[in-house]
Amino acid sequence: MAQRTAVIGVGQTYHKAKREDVSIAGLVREAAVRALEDAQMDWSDIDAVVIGKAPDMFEGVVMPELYLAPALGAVGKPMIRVHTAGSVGGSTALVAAHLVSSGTHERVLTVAFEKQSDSDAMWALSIPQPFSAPLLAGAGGYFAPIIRAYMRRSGAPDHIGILVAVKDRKQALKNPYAHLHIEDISFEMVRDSIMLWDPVRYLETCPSSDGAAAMVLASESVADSASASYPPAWIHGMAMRSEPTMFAGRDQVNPRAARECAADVYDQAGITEPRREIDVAEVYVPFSWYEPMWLESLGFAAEGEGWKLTDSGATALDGGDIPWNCSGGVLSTNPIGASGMLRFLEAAMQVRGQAGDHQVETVRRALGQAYGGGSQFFAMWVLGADKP
Amino acid sequence: MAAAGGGRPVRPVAVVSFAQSKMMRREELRNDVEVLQPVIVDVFEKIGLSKDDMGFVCSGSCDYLVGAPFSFVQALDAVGAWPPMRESHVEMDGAFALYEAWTQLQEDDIDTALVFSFGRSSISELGRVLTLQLDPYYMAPLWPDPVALAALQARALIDAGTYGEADFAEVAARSRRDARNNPNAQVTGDKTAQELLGDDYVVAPLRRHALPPITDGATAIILAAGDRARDLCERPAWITGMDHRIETHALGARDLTISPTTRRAAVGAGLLPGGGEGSGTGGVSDDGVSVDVAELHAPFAPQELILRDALGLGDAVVVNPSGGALAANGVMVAGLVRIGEAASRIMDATAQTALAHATSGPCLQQNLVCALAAEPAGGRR
Amino acid sequence: MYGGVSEPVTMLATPIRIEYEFTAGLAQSRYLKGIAEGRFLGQRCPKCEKVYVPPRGSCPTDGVPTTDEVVLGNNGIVTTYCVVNVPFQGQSIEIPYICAQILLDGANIAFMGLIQEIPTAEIRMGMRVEAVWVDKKELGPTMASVKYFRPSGEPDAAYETFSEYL
Amino acid sequence: MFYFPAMAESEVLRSPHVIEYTYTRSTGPVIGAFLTGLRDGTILGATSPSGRVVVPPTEYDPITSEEVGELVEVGPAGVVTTWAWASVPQKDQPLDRPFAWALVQLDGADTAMLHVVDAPGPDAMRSGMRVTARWRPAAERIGHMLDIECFVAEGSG
Repeated sequence: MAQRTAVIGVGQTYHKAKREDVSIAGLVREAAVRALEDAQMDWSDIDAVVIGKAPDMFEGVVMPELYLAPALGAVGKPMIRVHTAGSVGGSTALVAAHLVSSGTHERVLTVAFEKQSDSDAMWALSIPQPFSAPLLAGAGGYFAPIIRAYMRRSGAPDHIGILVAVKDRKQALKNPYAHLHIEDISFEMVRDSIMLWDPVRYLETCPSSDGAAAMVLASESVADSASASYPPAWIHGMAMRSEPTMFAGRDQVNPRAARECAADVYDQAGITEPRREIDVAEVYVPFSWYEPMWLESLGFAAEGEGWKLTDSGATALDGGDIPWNCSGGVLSTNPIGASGMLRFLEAAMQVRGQAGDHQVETVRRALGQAYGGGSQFFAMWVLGADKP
Repeated sequence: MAAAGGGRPVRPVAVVSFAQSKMMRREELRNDVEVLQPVIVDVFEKIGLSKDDMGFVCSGSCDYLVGAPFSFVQALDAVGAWPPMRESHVEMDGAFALYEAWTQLQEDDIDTALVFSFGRSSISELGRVLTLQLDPYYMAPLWPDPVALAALQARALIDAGTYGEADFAEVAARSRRDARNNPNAQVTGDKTAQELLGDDYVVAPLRRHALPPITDGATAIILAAGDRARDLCERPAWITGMDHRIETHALGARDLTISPTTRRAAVGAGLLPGGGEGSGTGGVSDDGVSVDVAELHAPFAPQELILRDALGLGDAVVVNPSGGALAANGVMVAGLVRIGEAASRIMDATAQTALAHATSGPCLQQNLVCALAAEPAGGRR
Repeated sequence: MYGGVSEPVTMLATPIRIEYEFTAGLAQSRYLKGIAEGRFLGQRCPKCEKVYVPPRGSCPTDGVPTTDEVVLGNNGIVTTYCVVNVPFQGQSIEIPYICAQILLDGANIAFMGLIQEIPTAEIRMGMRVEAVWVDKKELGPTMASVKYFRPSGEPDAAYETFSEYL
Repeated sequence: MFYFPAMAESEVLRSPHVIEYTYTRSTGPVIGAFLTGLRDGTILGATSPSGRVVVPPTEYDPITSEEVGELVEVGPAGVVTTWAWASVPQKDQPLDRPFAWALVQLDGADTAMLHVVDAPGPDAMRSGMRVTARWRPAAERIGHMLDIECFVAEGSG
C-alpha cells in the first residue's frame, strides 16, 4: 500500500522575463530556501532531491542537476532529474511524491525551474532539424489549429478566450510572485491585442519567464510532527498519463490521456463530481482557450459545454463556484520547466490556506494539473486538508 | 513497514527480461527510434508480453546527445503508447529510470514496468556535449573534455601511490578479453596489459586503451513484482536493494581518488552494513561487498579501481564479465546495460548474487548501486 | 580600468556550438526519396492498417514497424488551420500566412503545411488543396521541394469526413 | 536493414546539423564579484560558514550548501593538486599548444580551481608544484575565467 504523503513546504521565486540579478543556482536556491523555511527545515533534513526542467537547450547546460547538486543540498544524497516536456513540473512533483509514498524516503525536496532568458525560448523549443519541414508556425502555431477545432466542435463564441485572458491577469494582480502584473487589463485590451496565430491573440498567450518552484514532501509521521508554518496538504490522488504526439484518429482537442489521467486521480481521491467536490483548481492554461478545453477533459463540464462555465464566471476567483488559476496561472507566469510545478504548488497553498490575496475561502480539496508536448503528457494531483 | 531512508524494498521486484542492441561505433542506417524499436520488440518477446501488459514505462535519454529538444517524445513511438500509458522520463542514464520504476513498483497498484534508454554518441561531438555538463560559469567556458577530467582523476590516483598505468592497462586488457564472450560488445581483444602500454597517450596519464569507445545503442529491461515475476521468468533476478548518491560538482572540493557515494549507495542497497555516513574512505576496507558478479560502470579504466576499492570487492568477485564500459559505452545506456548484464548472470544461473553500478557526471560524480540475487531479500509474498 | 570607471560584471556570454552528423534513418530516407521524385510516400501499419505520412518507421499506437509503402495523392483536405501573424527566428515567409493541418488523400494522419495563393480571410476547414512543387530539375530529398499547398478548386469536404482527424 | 531490405547504406540521407547559441548568463552577486575581480586583476574566494574559503566562489558551500559570506582575496599563486597533459589541444580550449589541465589550490583557498598551466612539456609538471596566474593585458579582460590566460610555474615569469 502507498504511504500517506503530504506537502509541508512550498517556495517560489519572483518570476520575471529576465531575472538578471541571479545565476541559475541562485534562482533555484531562492525557491528551495523558501520551501525549506516554510517547512521549518534545513538542507540537512532532506533525504533526496528531485529536480525537473524542460529541454537543456534553454540554458545550454546538459543535465544541470550535476552542477546544481551542491546548490540544492544534495551532496551525498539521491538526486533525480525529470524531463517530460511542459508537464515536467508536475511529473517532477509526482516522482518526488512517489519516493515518499513508496516508503523509500521521509522528506524529499523537489524543485523545477527554467531560466529562459539565458537563451531564447522560441529558439530552444523548436531548433530546426535537418530533413524536417522548415519551421512554419512557431510555438503557438501548433496549438492554434487545435483551438480552432475546439471552437468548431463546441460552437463556442469568439469572446471566451478573451474572458479567460482577462480573468487570469486580474487574478495575477493578487499574486505578488506572478510575472505579469497588468494593472489596467480589460476585455478591450485583450480583444484589441494583435492576432498572433489567428484565432489566438497576443494577450491570450503566456509570457516567457525566468523562475523556479520548490516543495518539501513528507511522510505521514514527519508531516504529523512538522513544525511548518502551515498545516500539511495531503495527497489524495496522483497520476501521470502519456500518449503519442500524433496518430491516426487522435483526438487532439480532448486527448484520451487527459481524460484517463483525471479519471485515475479522481478514483484515488474518491471524487465523482469534480465541480462540486473540488474547491479550487490550478490548471495548465498557456493559451486562454485551454481553460474551456480542460474544463471538459477534467470533467468539470460535459463535452462541448466547458466554455459555458467560463462564460458564466464560474471559474473566477471573484464570485465563481469553481475558481481556476487564482494565482494568474500560466497566462501570467511561464518559466516552462517550473510552470507545471507552480500549478501543483499553488494547489498546495490553497489547501494550506497560505495563498494570501488570491486565497479561496475554506478549501478542503484542490486540483493541480500540468500538460506538455503536443497535449500528450499529463500529470495531476488532488490535495486535501484532511488525511486521505 | 517501509524501509525509510534506505534502498531496501518492502515488495520484491525482479528483472525478468533484458535486451540490448549490438553496440557499435556508428549506426550507419538507423535513427534513434529505429535502433530502439527492435530492442523493445525483443525485450517483450523474451517473456511473451506486450506493451499492453505494462503498468509503468520509464525511459532515459539526453536531448543534447540527439541534437533535438524533446527527443524522448519520438522514442515513445517505438513503444506504441496507446491506449495512454502511465509513463515518465528522466534526463539521465536508463539506470536511474529503472530506479524510478522500482520505487513505483513498491506500491501495490502496478506489477510490471518497462524501462529503456537509447543514445547514439557517434552523431555529435560527444566530448563537447559532455563538457556542457559542467558548471556553466567557471568550467564549461574552458571546454575541458571528459578525457581531460578523467586524466586529472587518474593522476591523483597515481600520486596517491595506490595504482599506476600498468594497473589501468590490466583493467583494459581483462575487459577486452572478457568482452570476447559478449556478442553485443564493441571492443574486444586479447592483447596483454604489457602490449597495451604501447598505446599513445590521449591525455596523459590516460592512454588510448584506458578510454571508453564511442558507442551507439539502446537497451530495455522489464521489471515485475512478486508472483508476477515468478510466473514470467524461471529465475528472476530479484532486486534486493538499490540506492544512488551524488557528490559535489566542484572537482576541487572532492578527493578524486575515492568514491564515497558508491560506498554509501552500497550501504543503502543493503550490500554493506550501515556504519555512518563518513565510512567508505576507499583503499582497503574490512567491509567488502560479497557477491558473485559485479558489473561496474567505469567509463575510464582507473575508475574501475576506484569503484572496486569503494565497494571493497575481493578477488573472488568476477568484475565486468561483459567487458564493461570499456567494451561498449553507450552514453545514457551503459548504466542500464550494467543492471541488465548483472541480472542476466542470475537469470542464466552463473551467479547467485550480483551487483550493478551506474555512474553519471565527471569523475564518477553520481553513483547508483543495485543489488541482485536469485532469491528475494526475505520479502513478503 | 576603462577611463577610471568600471561597472561590476553582471553578465557572462558563453557561445556554444555543437556539430552533429545527422542520419535521417530508413523510413525518413525513403520518404524523402519519394519527395525527390515529386510524390508523397506513406507507410501502412500492418496491425491497425493506418497510413502514416511522413512515416517514422514505427506505428505510434502499436509500436510495430510500418512495412508497406503507399503512394499518396497530391491533394488533400485542410482539417484545421491558423493564420500566423508573428515574426520569429528562423521564419522564412512573409506574415501573415496560413498554416494548416493537411490530410492527404490516402493518408490517415494530417501534417502541417503552408497554404498560399488564397487571401487569409478565405481559408476554411474542409477546403481541398493541392501540393505545389518546385521545378522538376530542382526537386531534391528535402521538404523544400514542396513549395506550398494551394486551393485545388475541388468542392469542400464535409466536416464529418475529416472530423475524426482533429 | 530492418525495415527495407532494398535500402543500401548509400541511400540513407545524412546532413550536418548545428546547435549554436551564445548564451547570456546573468551572474548573480557572487559569481559577478569574482568575474569583476578577474577583470580588475584580483582573485576572490568566498568564506563559507564551515570555515572553507571556496575558489572559484559560488553562492553556496560546495559540500554543505550553506550560503557563503564575505569575499576574500586569494592567490594569485598556489599549488597544483593534480594535472593532466593535453598534447593535442581540442577546439575552444584555452591554449592552442600542448598544455596541462590542472586543479590549482590558490594560496588562502581551501578548494582547488580548474584551469590550465602553460609548461614546456609534461616533464615540467608535477603535483605539488607552485604556479601563479598569468593575466591577460588589463585592456583585454572582460570578466571571464580566461582573464587569467593560464597559470605558469612560479618564478618562470
